[in-house]
Amino acid sequence: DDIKIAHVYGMTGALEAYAKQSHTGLMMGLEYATDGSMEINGNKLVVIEKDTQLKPDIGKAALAEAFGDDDAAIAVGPVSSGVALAMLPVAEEYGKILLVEPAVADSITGADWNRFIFRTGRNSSQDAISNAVALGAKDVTIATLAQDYAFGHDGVAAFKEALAGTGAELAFEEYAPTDTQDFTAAAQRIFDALKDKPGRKFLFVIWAGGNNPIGKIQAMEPQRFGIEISTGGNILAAMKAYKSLPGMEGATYYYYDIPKNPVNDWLVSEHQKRFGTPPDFFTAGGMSAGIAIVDALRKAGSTDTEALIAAMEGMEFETPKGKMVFRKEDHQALQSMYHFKIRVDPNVEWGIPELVRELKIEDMNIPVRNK
Amino acid sequence: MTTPLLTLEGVHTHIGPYHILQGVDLVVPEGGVSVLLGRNGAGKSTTLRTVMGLWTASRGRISFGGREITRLDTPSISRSGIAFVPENMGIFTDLTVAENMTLAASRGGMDPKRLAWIQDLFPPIGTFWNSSAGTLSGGQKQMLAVSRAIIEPRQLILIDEPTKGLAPAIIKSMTDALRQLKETETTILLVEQNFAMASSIGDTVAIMDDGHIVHAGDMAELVADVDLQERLMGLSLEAHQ
Amino acid sequence: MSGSAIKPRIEKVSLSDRLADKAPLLLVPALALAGLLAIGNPSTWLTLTVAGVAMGLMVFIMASGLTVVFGLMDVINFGHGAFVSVGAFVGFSILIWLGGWASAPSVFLNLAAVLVAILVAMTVTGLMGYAFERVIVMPVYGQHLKQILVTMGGLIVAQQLIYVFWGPDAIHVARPQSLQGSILLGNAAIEKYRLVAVGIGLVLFLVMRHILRSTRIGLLVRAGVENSEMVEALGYRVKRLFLLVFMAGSALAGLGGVMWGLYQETITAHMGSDIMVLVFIVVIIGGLGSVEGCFIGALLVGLLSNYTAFLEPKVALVSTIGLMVVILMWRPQGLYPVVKAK
Amino acid sequence: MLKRLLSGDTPRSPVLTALLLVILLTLAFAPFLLPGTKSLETAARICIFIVLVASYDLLLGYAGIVSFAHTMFFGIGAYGTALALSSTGPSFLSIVWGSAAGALVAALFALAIGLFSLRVKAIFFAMVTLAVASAFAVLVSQMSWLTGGEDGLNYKIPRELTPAFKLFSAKIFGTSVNGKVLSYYLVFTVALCLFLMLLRVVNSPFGRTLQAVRDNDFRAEAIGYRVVWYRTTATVMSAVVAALAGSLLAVWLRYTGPATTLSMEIMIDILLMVVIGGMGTMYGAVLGATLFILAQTYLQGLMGAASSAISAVPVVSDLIAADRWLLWLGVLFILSVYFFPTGIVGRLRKARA
Amino acid sequence: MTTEHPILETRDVTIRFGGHVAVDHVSCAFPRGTLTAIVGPNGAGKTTYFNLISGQLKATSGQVLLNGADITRASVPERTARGIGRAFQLTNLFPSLSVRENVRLVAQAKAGKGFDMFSMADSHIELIERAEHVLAEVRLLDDGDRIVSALSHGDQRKLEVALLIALGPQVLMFDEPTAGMSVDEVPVILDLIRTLKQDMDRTILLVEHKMDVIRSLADRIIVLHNGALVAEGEPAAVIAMPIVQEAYLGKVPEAAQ
Ligand SMILES: Nc1ncnc2c1ncn2[C@@H]1O[C@H](COP(=O)(O)OP(=O)(O)OP(=O)(O)O)[C@@H](O)[C@H]1O
Ligand SMILES: Nc1ncnc2c1ncn2[C@@H]1O[C@H](COP(=O)(O)OP(=O)(O)OP(=O)(O)O)[C@@H](O)[C@H]1O
Ligand SMILES: [Mg+2]
Ligand SMILES: [Mg+2]
Repeated sequence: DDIKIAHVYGMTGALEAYAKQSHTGLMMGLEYATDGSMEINGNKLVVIEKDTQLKPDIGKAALAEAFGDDDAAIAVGPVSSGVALAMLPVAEEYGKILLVEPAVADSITGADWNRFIFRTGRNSSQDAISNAVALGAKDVTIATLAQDYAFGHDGVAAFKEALAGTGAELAFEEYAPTDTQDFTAAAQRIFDALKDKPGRKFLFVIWAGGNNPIGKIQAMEPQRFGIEISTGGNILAAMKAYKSLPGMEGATYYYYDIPKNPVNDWLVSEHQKRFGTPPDFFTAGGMSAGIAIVDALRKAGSTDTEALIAAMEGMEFETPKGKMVFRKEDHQALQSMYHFKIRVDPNVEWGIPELVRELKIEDMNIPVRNK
Repeated sequence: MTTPLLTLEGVHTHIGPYHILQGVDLVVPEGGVSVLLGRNGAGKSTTLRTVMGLWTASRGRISFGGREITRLDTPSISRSGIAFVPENMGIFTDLTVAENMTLAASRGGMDPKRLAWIQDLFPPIGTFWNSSAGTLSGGQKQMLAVSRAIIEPRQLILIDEPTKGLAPAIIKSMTDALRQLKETETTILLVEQNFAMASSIGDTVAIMDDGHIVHAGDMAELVADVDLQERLMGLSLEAHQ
Repeated sequence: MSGSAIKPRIEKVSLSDRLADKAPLLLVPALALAGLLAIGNPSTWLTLTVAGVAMGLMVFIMASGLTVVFGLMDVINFGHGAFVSVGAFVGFSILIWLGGWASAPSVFLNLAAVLVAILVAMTVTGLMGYAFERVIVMPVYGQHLKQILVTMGGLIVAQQLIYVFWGPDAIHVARPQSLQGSILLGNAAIEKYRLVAVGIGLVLFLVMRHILRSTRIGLLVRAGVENSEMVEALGYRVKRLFLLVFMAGSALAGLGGVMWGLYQETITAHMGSDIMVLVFIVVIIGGLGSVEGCFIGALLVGLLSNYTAFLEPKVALVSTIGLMVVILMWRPQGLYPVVKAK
Repeated sequence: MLKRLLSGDTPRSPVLTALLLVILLTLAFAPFLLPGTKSLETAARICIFIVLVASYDLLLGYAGIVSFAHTMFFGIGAYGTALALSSTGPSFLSIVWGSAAGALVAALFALAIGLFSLRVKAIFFAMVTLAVASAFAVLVSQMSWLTGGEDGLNYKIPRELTPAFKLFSAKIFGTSVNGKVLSYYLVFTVALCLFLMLLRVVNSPFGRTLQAVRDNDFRAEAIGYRVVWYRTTATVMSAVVAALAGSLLAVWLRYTGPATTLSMEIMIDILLMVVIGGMGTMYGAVLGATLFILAQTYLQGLMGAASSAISAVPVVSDLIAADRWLLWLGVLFILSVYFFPTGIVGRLRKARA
Repeated sequence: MTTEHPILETRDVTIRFGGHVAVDHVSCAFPRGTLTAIVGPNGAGKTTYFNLISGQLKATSGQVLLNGADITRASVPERTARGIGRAFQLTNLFPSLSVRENVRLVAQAKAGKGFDMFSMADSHIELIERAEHVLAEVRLLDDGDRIVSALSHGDQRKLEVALLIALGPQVLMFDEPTAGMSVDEVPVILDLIRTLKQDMDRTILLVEHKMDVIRSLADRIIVLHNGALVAEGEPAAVIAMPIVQEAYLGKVPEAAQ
C-alpha cells in the first residue's frame, strides 16, 4: 500500500518563498531517509500537496480533506502560525498526526497543543532563549525592539526570562507597530535609554517578516553611543541586509555552513547540485520533517496513529542540524542553535554568520508550556 | 450665399437599439442663419450631435465645405471650423469663467477686441470672469456657452436652443450677436423653440419630426404662412407673441 | 445697454474668511512648533523633524501620481501600488547592474547610478502606465466602482508578474556608499539619504505645481473629466491627453518606488500595496487631486507620526487615522479640494 | 406564493432561473449529493458568502455606497460568536447571544461610521472605510488577550454540531447524518432566510428609495427623503447581515481569526463576487459567490494539472503553475468588468429581452 | 394678532457668496392660493431665492416662515415634509431610473413610505395609480418605461414638472417650467399650473422669462434685481415700470429718449 503524506502549506501568498524551501526540504528529507527509494518496507511514500493560501479556514479545510478524503497517514505543515493553530483541532478530530513545520508560535506546542501535534520546527522560545544565551553576560545592558503584537511580546518575554540567569540587564523594551515605516522615534527612545549605561550595550531586535528596522537604525549610527545591534539569524535573502552589520552577534536556527554532519553535507552538496544555491532555513526544516516521518514510520512499523505517537515520543533522529529529540511532554523537537558573529566577504551576497558556539540542547532550558 | 456649406444626405443615426434619425437631408447655405425647428424629441439635437461626430451616422453622408466629415472624429471636425453650443451647455463647472473661455480659444489666446465685444454683449461674463462657472445662474451659463463658441471666428456655428432661460433683454443681445456674426460671414445652424427669435434672424428653416425633415424652405415663407405653421408646429404665432 | 445696471453688489470679505483659505499652510509650522514644545530636547526634535519631513516627502512622491491622476482624470487607481513595486524592482535591477558605480566611493558615481535607476524605472512604469490605461482603465472612465475593481485586478496581475520575472524572494540592495549613514549635528543624526529624499521631493513638488499652474494641461484634463464630449467639440484630443497624464502618474509612482525601495533597502512585490493605505490617507487629507494639499498632508503625517512615536508609541498607531478624521471634520473635502467628485 | 417569497423579484430569464434552481437544490442536498469533506466545506462557504455578498450588494448595488469595511462587520459577527463560545462554553445559548452581541456591535459601528462619514463624498467614504477597516484589523491583532491576535481563536461548538454526534445510527443515501450535517443545515437555513429577507428589503419601498438616493441624492432630498438616514440605515442593515454571516462562519469553522474574516483579500473577493454576479440584482450575489468560490477552490488544482501537462513549454507552464493562480484571478477581475459590465445576471436578462 | 398668516413669508433673507450678495434683504409674503411670478434679469437671484425657501441654501441672515412658523434652519426634506416643493431650472432627475419609477418615487415620498422595508413596493396600488395619472397629465405616459437619461431635453423638462405635480405640496415653486419645451407643449403645462392654483388652492411661485405666460397666469409679480426686491404688484403695473422695461426687457424707456 502507498503511504500518503500530506504537505499542507501556503504555496501561494506572501510567504511563497518559505513554502518552496519547505517543500524542497521535505522531499529531500524523504529521499535521504529512504536512500532514494521513497519506500518504507515496500510501501511507496506518496506526497500530496495542499495549498492553505495562508488562510486559516482554507488550511483547515485542506487538512480535513487530506485526512478525510485522501486518507493521508500523516500531515506536514504549515508555514504560518495562524494557519497552524487553526489546523490543530482538525488533527485531533481525525485522530491523525500533524507534524508542524515551520510555523513557530509557542502555543502550537503550548496552550493549544493536543497529543496529535508534533513539531520539528523551532518555536519562538527557542529562538529567544538561544539569543539570550548568546548575548547574556555580566556587565551587559540590553534593550529590545519588537513588533507590537503577540509574537513580539512573547518573544521579549521569553528572552527576558532566559536572560535572567546570565547576569545581563534588560534596560528597556520598545514595541513598534508591525507596519512602522520610520524607526527614527523608536531608535531615539532606545538611544536615550542606553546611552549612559556602562559596559557592553546591545539593542536586540525581534522582528518577523518584512520591513526590518535594523538597517534603518544602523543608519542612525548607534555606535556613537557604543550600542551594538543584535538579532537572530534569518533566511539568506534577508541576511543580505546583514552585510552592513559586520561583527553583529546573535543566535540562528540554521546556516548551511555551520553544522558539520553527514546529513547536512548531503543536503548542501545535493542542493547546490540541483538548484545551484545552498539550502536555507526552511529547506533544513523541511528535511528534518521528512527524516522524522521516515524514522517514525519505520519505528512504528505501521501507519497506525497510536503506534506512531508511541514511536515518536522521545524519538531521536539525525537532521541537517544534528540530533533532534521529540520531547515527550509537548512533542516539541529540541535541537541545537548557533551563536554567530557576522563576517563580511565582498564575494558573498549576504553577511556570513560565523559560528561562535553551538548552543546544544542541554545549553538551553526550553520551558514546557502545554500544561 | 447659396452655395451649401454643410449638407446632410440621408443621414441615419442609431443610439443603442433606437433608430433616431431616419434619413435626414439638410442643406445649410453659406453665410446665413438656418433654423431647425421641431417638437420635443423630434431629433434636432441628435442632428447637431451627429454633425459634430458625437454620434456616428450609421448611414448617409455629411459634408462640410465640400469635404466629407461623416467618419471624422470630433476634434478633427471641430478643427475644420465648426463650433458647437450643446443644449446642456457643456459648461465646465469646475473651472472658472476665464478658464472656460481660455479653453475655447485655440492655442493663440483670446483676441482682446473680441473679448470686449462679448463682455459688452453679455455683461456677466466680465463680472464673473474669475468665478467658478458652476456657480453661475442658469442664464449666465447659457451666455457663457454661447460666448465660448464665438470667442474665435469660425466658419460654422451649431447652436442648440441658446435662448432658453434667458431674460428678454439678453435674448435681444443674443439676437444682435448672431446678426453681427452673420455679417462677418459666419454661418449659423440654430435649433430654437423660441419662434419669435428664430424667425427674426433666420434665413432658411427646416422642420423636423420623428427623425425626418418634414419641411424645408425660406423663413420668410413660413412666417407668412400661418396655416403652414399651424400644421407643422401646432402653433399660431398670434397666440404666443 | 448700460453695464452698471448689471453689476451685482459686492461686499467686503472679512479678514477671518480670507485667512481660513490659507489656514492649511500654517498647519505644518504649527505642528513642528508643538512638537518642539512637547519634546523639549532640540537635537532629538531636529532628528525627528528631519526624518519626518523626509518620510513625508517620500510618501508625497508616491502619492503625487495618484492624486494627479485622481484630481485631473477622476480615476482612482488602486493599482498605483503595483507601479511603486515595479519601479522599485526595475530600479534595483539597474542598481545591481551598475553595482560598480553604486559601491564606488565617489558621490558623483553613486548619484549617477541612482539617477539612471530612477530614469529607467520611470520609463518602464510610464510604459506600463500606457498599457494599463489602454487595456484596463480606458473602458471604465467615469465609473469609480469599476475603476476600483479593474485597477485592483491590474494590481494583482502586476504583482504576480513581478513574481514571474523576479522570483518570489525579497530583493536586497544596499544604498550606494555615499548615501549610507548620517550627518551628525551635535547629538542629532540626520541621515544622508533622507536629505536626498527631501531634495527630490521638493523639486518634484515645485515642478508639478509649475506645470499645473502655468500650462493648459491641468485645465484641459479637468474639463475633460467633467465633459469629455465638450472638450473634444472644442477640438482637443482628450483621450491622448488622458493617456499622457496617466503615464506621467505611473512614472511618478515608479520614481516613488525607487526612492522607497532605497529607503527600505529590501523590496517585495507587495511593498507598493502595503504602503497604499498611508498614501490614500495622505491623499484624502490633502483633498483628492490637490498637489499642494497632498504635499501638506504628507508632511503632517510624516511629522505627526514621528512625534507621537517618540512621545507615546501606543498612540502612533492611530495618529494618522486620527489626523485624517480631525481634518475631515474640519474640512469634509480635505485641505484643498480640487475635484467635485461625487 | 412563490412570488411573494421572492418579493415579486423573479429571475426574469429562463437560464437564470435554471441556474438558480440548480444552485438551490445542490446546496439544499449537498451532504447527500456531494461526497467528501471538501465539497461540504465548499457548499457551506458558498452559503455564507451568498449572504455576505448579498448584504454588500444592498450597500453597493442599491445604495451606491462603496465601503471597504464590510469585512470588518463580518469579523465583528464572527468574533462575537467566537468569544461567546470560548467564554461561556459550547452551547446554543452562547451562539445566540454571541451572534446577537456581534450584530449589535456591528450595528453601532456602522451607525457611527455612517453618521460621521456618509456626509462626505462617496469616494471619500470608500477611502475612509478602507483606513478604518485596516485600523480595526491592527486593533484586533493588538488586543491578543481578547482576540488571540494574529493567531485567532480556536473553540468548541455544541456537541450536536460536531461530527462526533450521530443523529441516526444508519446512513441515509450513503451519508451518515452526523453533527457536521446538522451544522451545515443550520448554515444553509439561516443563509436562505437572510437572503430572502434581503430580497424583500430591496424590493420594498425602502429599496426603491435607496436606488433614488444612489441616482441623485440632491433631488432625493428635495422630494423629502432624508438621505443621510437612508444611507445610514442601509449601512447598518448590511452591517448586521454581514455580522450574522460572520457568526455562521464562526460556527462552521470553529475558528475565527483575522485572516478568515478581516483581511483585505476577502474584501476584494466580495467586491468581485458582486460585480461578476451583477450589481443591484441580489441574484448576482448567488451566482457570483458560487462561481467565485468554486473557482477559488478548484481552479488551482486545474492549473496545476494543466501546467504539469505542458511542463515542456517554458514560459507558459510558469504562467499557469498552480502558484500563479492569483495571476489568473486578477485577469478574471479585469475580464469580468469588460465582458460582464452588468454582471452575469444583467447579461442573462438582456439576452432574453 | 391675526391667526391668518400668509402661507409663506421671507423676512430680510440675505445670502452672500464670498462678498457677492446674491439675495439682498428680500422681504415678501405669499398669500395662500395665489400665483406670484418672479422676474428679473439673469443672475438677479431668482433661483437663489428659491433655494433659500426650499432649503438648498441656508440664508446668511433673515428668516423664512411657513404658516407663521420659522423654518430658516430646517433641512430640505423637513421643508418638503411641511409642504414646500420645487422643480429645478436645470433638470434634476433620477437619470438611471425609468420615467415611471421617477414619478412613483415621488408619490412614495409623499405617502411617507420611504422606510417601509418589509412590504413589496409593487403592492402599493395607490402609488402606482397616482404615478400613472400624473404621467398622463403631462403627456409622458408613452415614454413611461424609458430610462430618463435617454429622453430628449424637452421631455426631461416635462418630467421635471411632473415630479413636482406628483409631490403636490402646498407651495409649489416652478423655475422656468417651459424653458426648452416646444410650443405645442407649453399650453399643456400652463393649464396644469392653472388647475393647481384654481381647483386645488395651491400657492405657486413661478420664475418665467416669457411675458405672455406671466400675463396669463400671475396674480402678482415681484421683481428681483441684483438680489434686491425692486418692485412688486399687479402684473400690468409692474411690467410697465421703467426699471423693468430697461433692465429686464431691454427697452430703453421712452422718458429717456
Ligand atoms: N442617449 C440617448 N439614448 C436613447 N435615446 C435617445 C438618446 N438621446 C436622445 N434620444 C431619443 O432621440 C429622440 C430625439 O432626441 P433629441 O434630443 O434629438 O430631440 P430634440 O428634437 O432635440 O428634442 P428637444 O426639443 O426636446 O430637445 C428622442 O426620442 C429621444 O428620446
Ligand atoms: N453657489 C454660488 N456661489 C457663488 N455665486 C453664486 C452661487 N449661486 C449663485 N451665485 C450667483 O448668484 C447670482 C444669482 O444667481 P441665480 O441663479 O439666483 O440667478 P437667477 O436669477 O436664477 O438667474 P437666471 O434667470 O439666469 O436663472 C448669480 O450671479 C450667480 O453667479
Ligand atoms: Mg434638443
Ligand atoms: Mg435661475
